[in-house]
Amino acid sequence: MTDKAFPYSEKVMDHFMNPRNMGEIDDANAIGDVGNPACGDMMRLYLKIEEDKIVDAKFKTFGCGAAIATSSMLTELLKGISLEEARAISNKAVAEALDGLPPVKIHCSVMAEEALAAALKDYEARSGGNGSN
Amino acid sequence: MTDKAFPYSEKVMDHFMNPRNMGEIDDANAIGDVGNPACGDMMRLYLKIEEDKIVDAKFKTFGCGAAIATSSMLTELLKGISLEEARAISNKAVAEALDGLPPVKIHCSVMAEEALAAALKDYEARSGGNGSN
Amino acid sequence: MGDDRKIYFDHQASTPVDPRVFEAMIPYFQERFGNPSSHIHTEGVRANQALDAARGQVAELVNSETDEIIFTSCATESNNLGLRGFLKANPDKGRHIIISEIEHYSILNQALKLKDEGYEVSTLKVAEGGLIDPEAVENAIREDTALISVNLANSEIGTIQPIKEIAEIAEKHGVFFHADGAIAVGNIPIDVKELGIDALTISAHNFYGPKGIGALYLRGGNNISPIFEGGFQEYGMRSGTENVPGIVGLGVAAELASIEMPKRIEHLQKLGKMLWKGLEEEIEYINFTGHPIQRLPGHISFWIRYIEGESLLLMLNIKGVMAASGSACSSNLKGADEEDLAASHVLTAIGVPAEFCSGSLTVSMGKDNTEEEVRYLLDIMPEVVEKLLMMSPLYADKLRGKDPYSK
Amino acid sequence: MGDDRKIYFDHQASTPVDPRVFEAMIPYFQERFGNPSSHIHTEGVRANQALDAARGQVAELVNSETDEIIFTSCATESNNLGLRGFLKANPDKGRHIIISEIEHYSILNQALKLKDEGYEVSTLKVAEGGLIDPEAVENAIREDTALISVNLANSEIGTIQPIKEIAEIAEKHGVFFHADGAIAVGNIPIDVKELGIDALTISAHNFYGPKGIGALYLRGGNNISPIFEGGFQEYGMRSGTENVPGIVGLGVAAELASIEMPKRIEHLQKLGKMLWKGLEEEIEYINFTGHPIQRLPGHISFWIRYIEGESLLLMLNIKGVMAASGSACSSNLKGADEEDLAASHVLTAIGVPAEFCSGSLTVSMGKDNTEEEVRYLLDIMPEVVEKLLMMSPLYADKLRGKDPYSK
Ligand SMILES: Cc1ncc(COP(=O)(O)O)c(C=O)c1O
Ligand SMILES: Cc1ncc(COP(=O)(O)O)c(C=O)c1O
Repeated sequence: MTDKAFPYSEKVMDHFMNPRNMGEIDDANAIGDVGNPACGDMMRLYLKIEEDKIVDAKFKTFGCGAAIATSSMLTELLKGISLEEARAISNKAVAEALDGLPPVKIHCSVMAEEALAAALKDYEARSGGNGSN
Repeated sequence: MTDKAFPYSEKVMDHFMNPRNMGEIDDANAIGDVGNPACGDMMRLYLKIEEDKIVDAKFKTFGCGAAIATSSMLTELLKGISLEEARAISNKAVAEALDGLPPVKIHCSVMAEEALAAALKDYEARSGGNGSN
Repeated sequence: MGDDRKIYFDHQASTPVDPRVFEAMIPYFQERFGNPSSHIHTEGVRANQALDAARGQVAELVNSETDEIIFTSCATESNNLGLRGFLKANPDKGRHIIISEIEHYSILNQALKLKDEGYEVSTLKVAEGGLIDPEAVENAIREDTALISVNLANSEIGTIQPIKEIAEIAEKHGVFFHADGAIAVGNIPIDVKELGIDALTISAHNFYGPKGIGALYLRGGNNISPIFEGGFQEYGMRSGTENVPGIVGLGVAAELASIEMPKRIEHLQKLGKMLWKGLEEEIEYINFTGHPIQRLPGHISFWIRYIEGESLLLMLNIKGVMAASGSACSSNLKGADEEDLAASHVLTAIGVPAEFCSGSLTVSMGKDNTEEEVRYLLDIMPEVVEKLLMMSPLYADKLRGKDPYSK
Repeated sequence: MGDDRKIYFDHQASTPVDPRVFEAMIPYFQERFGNPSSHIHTEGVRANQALDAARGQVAELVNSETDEIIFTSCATESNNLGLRGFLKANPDKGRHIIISEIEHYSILNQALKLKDEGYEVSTLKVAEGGLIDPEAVENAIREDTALISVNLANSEIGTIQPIKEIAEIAEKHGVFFHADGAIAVGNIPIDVKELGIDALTISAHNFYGPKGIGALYLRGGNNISPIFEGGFQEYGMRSGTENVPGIVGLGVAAELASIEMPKRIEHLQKLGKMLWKGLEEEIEYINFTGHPIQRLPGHISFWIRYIEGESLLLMLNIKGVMAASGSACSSNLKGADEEDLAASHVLTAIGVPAEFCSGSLTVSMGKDNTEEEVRYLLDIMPEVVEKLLMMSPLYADKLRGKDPYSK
């Protein structure tokens, strides 16, 4: 039983209305494509990685306000950090950066974490697996 | 299922507030004593009968508003009529004379009819049964 | 019909909505009318916030957690949800329940239904003042006792039960304990943690909140099933679009009660003493009912030998004083059958012989009643009683030396 | 956030209380606050008279007898009383029930519970427009069919069912027929005698009455049991102190609906046509849902390919337009589990593939909405849709020639 649900935090609304890094990266070398519309959410994360550093991050998302906001926040968190730092980013970190999500929307932040994992895996695959720990 | 219940009709309230013929008749020759306080109602009807005619009628009643009003109305109806006419007075007639009673209070008018019957029976008993039909 | 005086002395049946409560409700009818389930738009969110705030206010009044409050439509529903909902969710807890013989019909009639369904019901006797003996509760508990339900205060005779003592026994034996606080919550201090109860019925219209809204406190960790199915509102325990203005009203009524309770109680105890003393002095054949001390403040109940209750009430009403015979909200005479006219189960339970029960009166005062109003009642009582005594065949018998009340 | 415009297009979730309804309710909070069961005093009598008057007004709206109206706390309760109450009172009528697949949760979840208890449930499929085929009802009827329950109009897609035809079949086979009129009564003409139904659910807050009050029409001669026990209010079928102001509000809302319905419908049909036409012209990827003609006036529902419903609603809300995704009052996301986020059962029922259901929108207009408001929505829709299309990976795929919606 919980009492906090909607409305979204102001930060969620801000990222929903003014999503950062919305779009695609033509020369992305890591793409994470997760979710599907039947579940209500689908997220595609584009990363440009240079020398173990994320130099650019963009997204396209089909989903609710929380899905869009977590996508936006995730790309913000990712830009400019190392792969090692990126691997440490959890769904909780994304949710917290947004001042929290309603319980029923936690799965959106989980999707962000999954998109990141998928993108990193894609990068490893492209670069021959030499980026893993 | 019925929708008419309380409030009592104006006539009931009038007879309740200003009961007619309340009291006892010292030389009554017919007394009807019915009901008991456990049922919530008790009525004692006093009649003075002369030559098959009711020359006086009084009552004492322990009971609800409807019980008091039916007692009062009954005595009004009885005063001055013949025994034969009295025998024809039904509980319905008393209720109608009061512009009706709520369904749950119909039993009060039944009690009035019973009190009358008891008084007439008492009269017959006293007069050796020669007053019957 | 004399002057236009109207004195309301029937607060156990219902109370007027406090102007401050009504003020707080107003916006939720025409402006903030959103459905709390419309999470996505402004009006829905506002409605939701109103629910949360009210839940907090009610929780504060009874010292529960916010998420331990479930809104319902009335105390009757809360009582049904508390008992039936618990039994449905816990079929393995046994088929025996314990209630007292002076419960409201929403408990008594449930118990009858449960009996039909194979439950066994122990109905505790009460002492003359209406008190349940905690020891009797302990003696009634069996291996298969699923729950105990007891009214916190009785509307007809005002008696307040030793809830804490009973709760301790229930806890000791691991039995779920529901208290019916319909007319107690908001009128006397109630702290669910301090009392140690599992569930508590709350009724808004009995403490200056609106009709059509009640609540059930349910201690966290307890599991109940809804009594009707739907869209999972109220933590899934009570479906149906929420009565938002009603809930807001309940919340504010709770807040006002939290703040003003000591003052209200002091005032009502004063009025109560004044009325008790006055009646005792002036009405010769009076018998007070309920417990002299463990009773709701401002609640005076009695019967008068030789005269019948409804006729007394009617006369008082004509003189502008509204009171009750027994529990006004306990039964509906409309279309009811004769059985309902039988003596009150509460009065027979406390030992008033059945033949005298129809003389019972309940005068329940509220926070806005005045000493002057009590004085008025004391002024008119003697003549009204005298008038009815004069009509009474029982009194006539007594004057002739055949007193039906002296055996 | 632009201007302060607030346009409410979510009347299927709830409606504002009409000022005239509210006006009529006011006295019953603070002045006429008596308990209708307090038959003996003035305030009780007044409360009772208010109930009688309201019952008459509601009866007039649906053309029933006065004593065929039972007040409840909401449509959810009425639905539960209609089904569960009938089955409880008629255990010999068989263990099979028929509903449709587009019922509200208060019917669907009851059906699930009934299944658990050994009932068999036939769930009728609907056609693309959401219509139930009366012939399918006839085919589903068995020897042991106890009841049929069908929603008169569906809140999510607006479709109005052929109730009269279904009622004739039910009558022919002697089966009890309940219609869930929660969002239909008061908004479209309903005549229970002409339709020939046994029971009808009525919801005040769906036609400019207050929340917290509903009713069940029950044809005379039908026998139902209460779903909770108590003091026998409402002809013994619904216990609990009556929500007098709520009932008064329902009554006046019913009276206003009786009088103003033709005018309201004409107005709403005009707005509905305008919106439908405008959206059709301006939104390229739109798909309307529900029946094009047999639908609630002023109710438009649709989904848009490539974009998701909640994000669309959120953006519209920021621009001051409040609408719904599916049925707002059908489920409570607060504390609900992920399951509730699944595609709407109504949309999948009418053949919208599950993967597209999350794009569904319901715009339900009310009597006080204006053409100007519709025009505003039509003005802002294209840019909002465009913004979401730009964000959508599905749309990006489509532009690349991999359209997920074309098989
Ligand atoms: C068809 C239908 N029935 C019943 C209900 C339940 O109404 P309430 O939540 O007011 O009880 C709704 C709610 O929208 C509905 O659309
Ligand atoms: C102790 C008790 N419980 C429950 C109720 C039922 O309250 P309601 O009729 O408001 O549902 C009453 C009514 O007086 C009561 O006195």
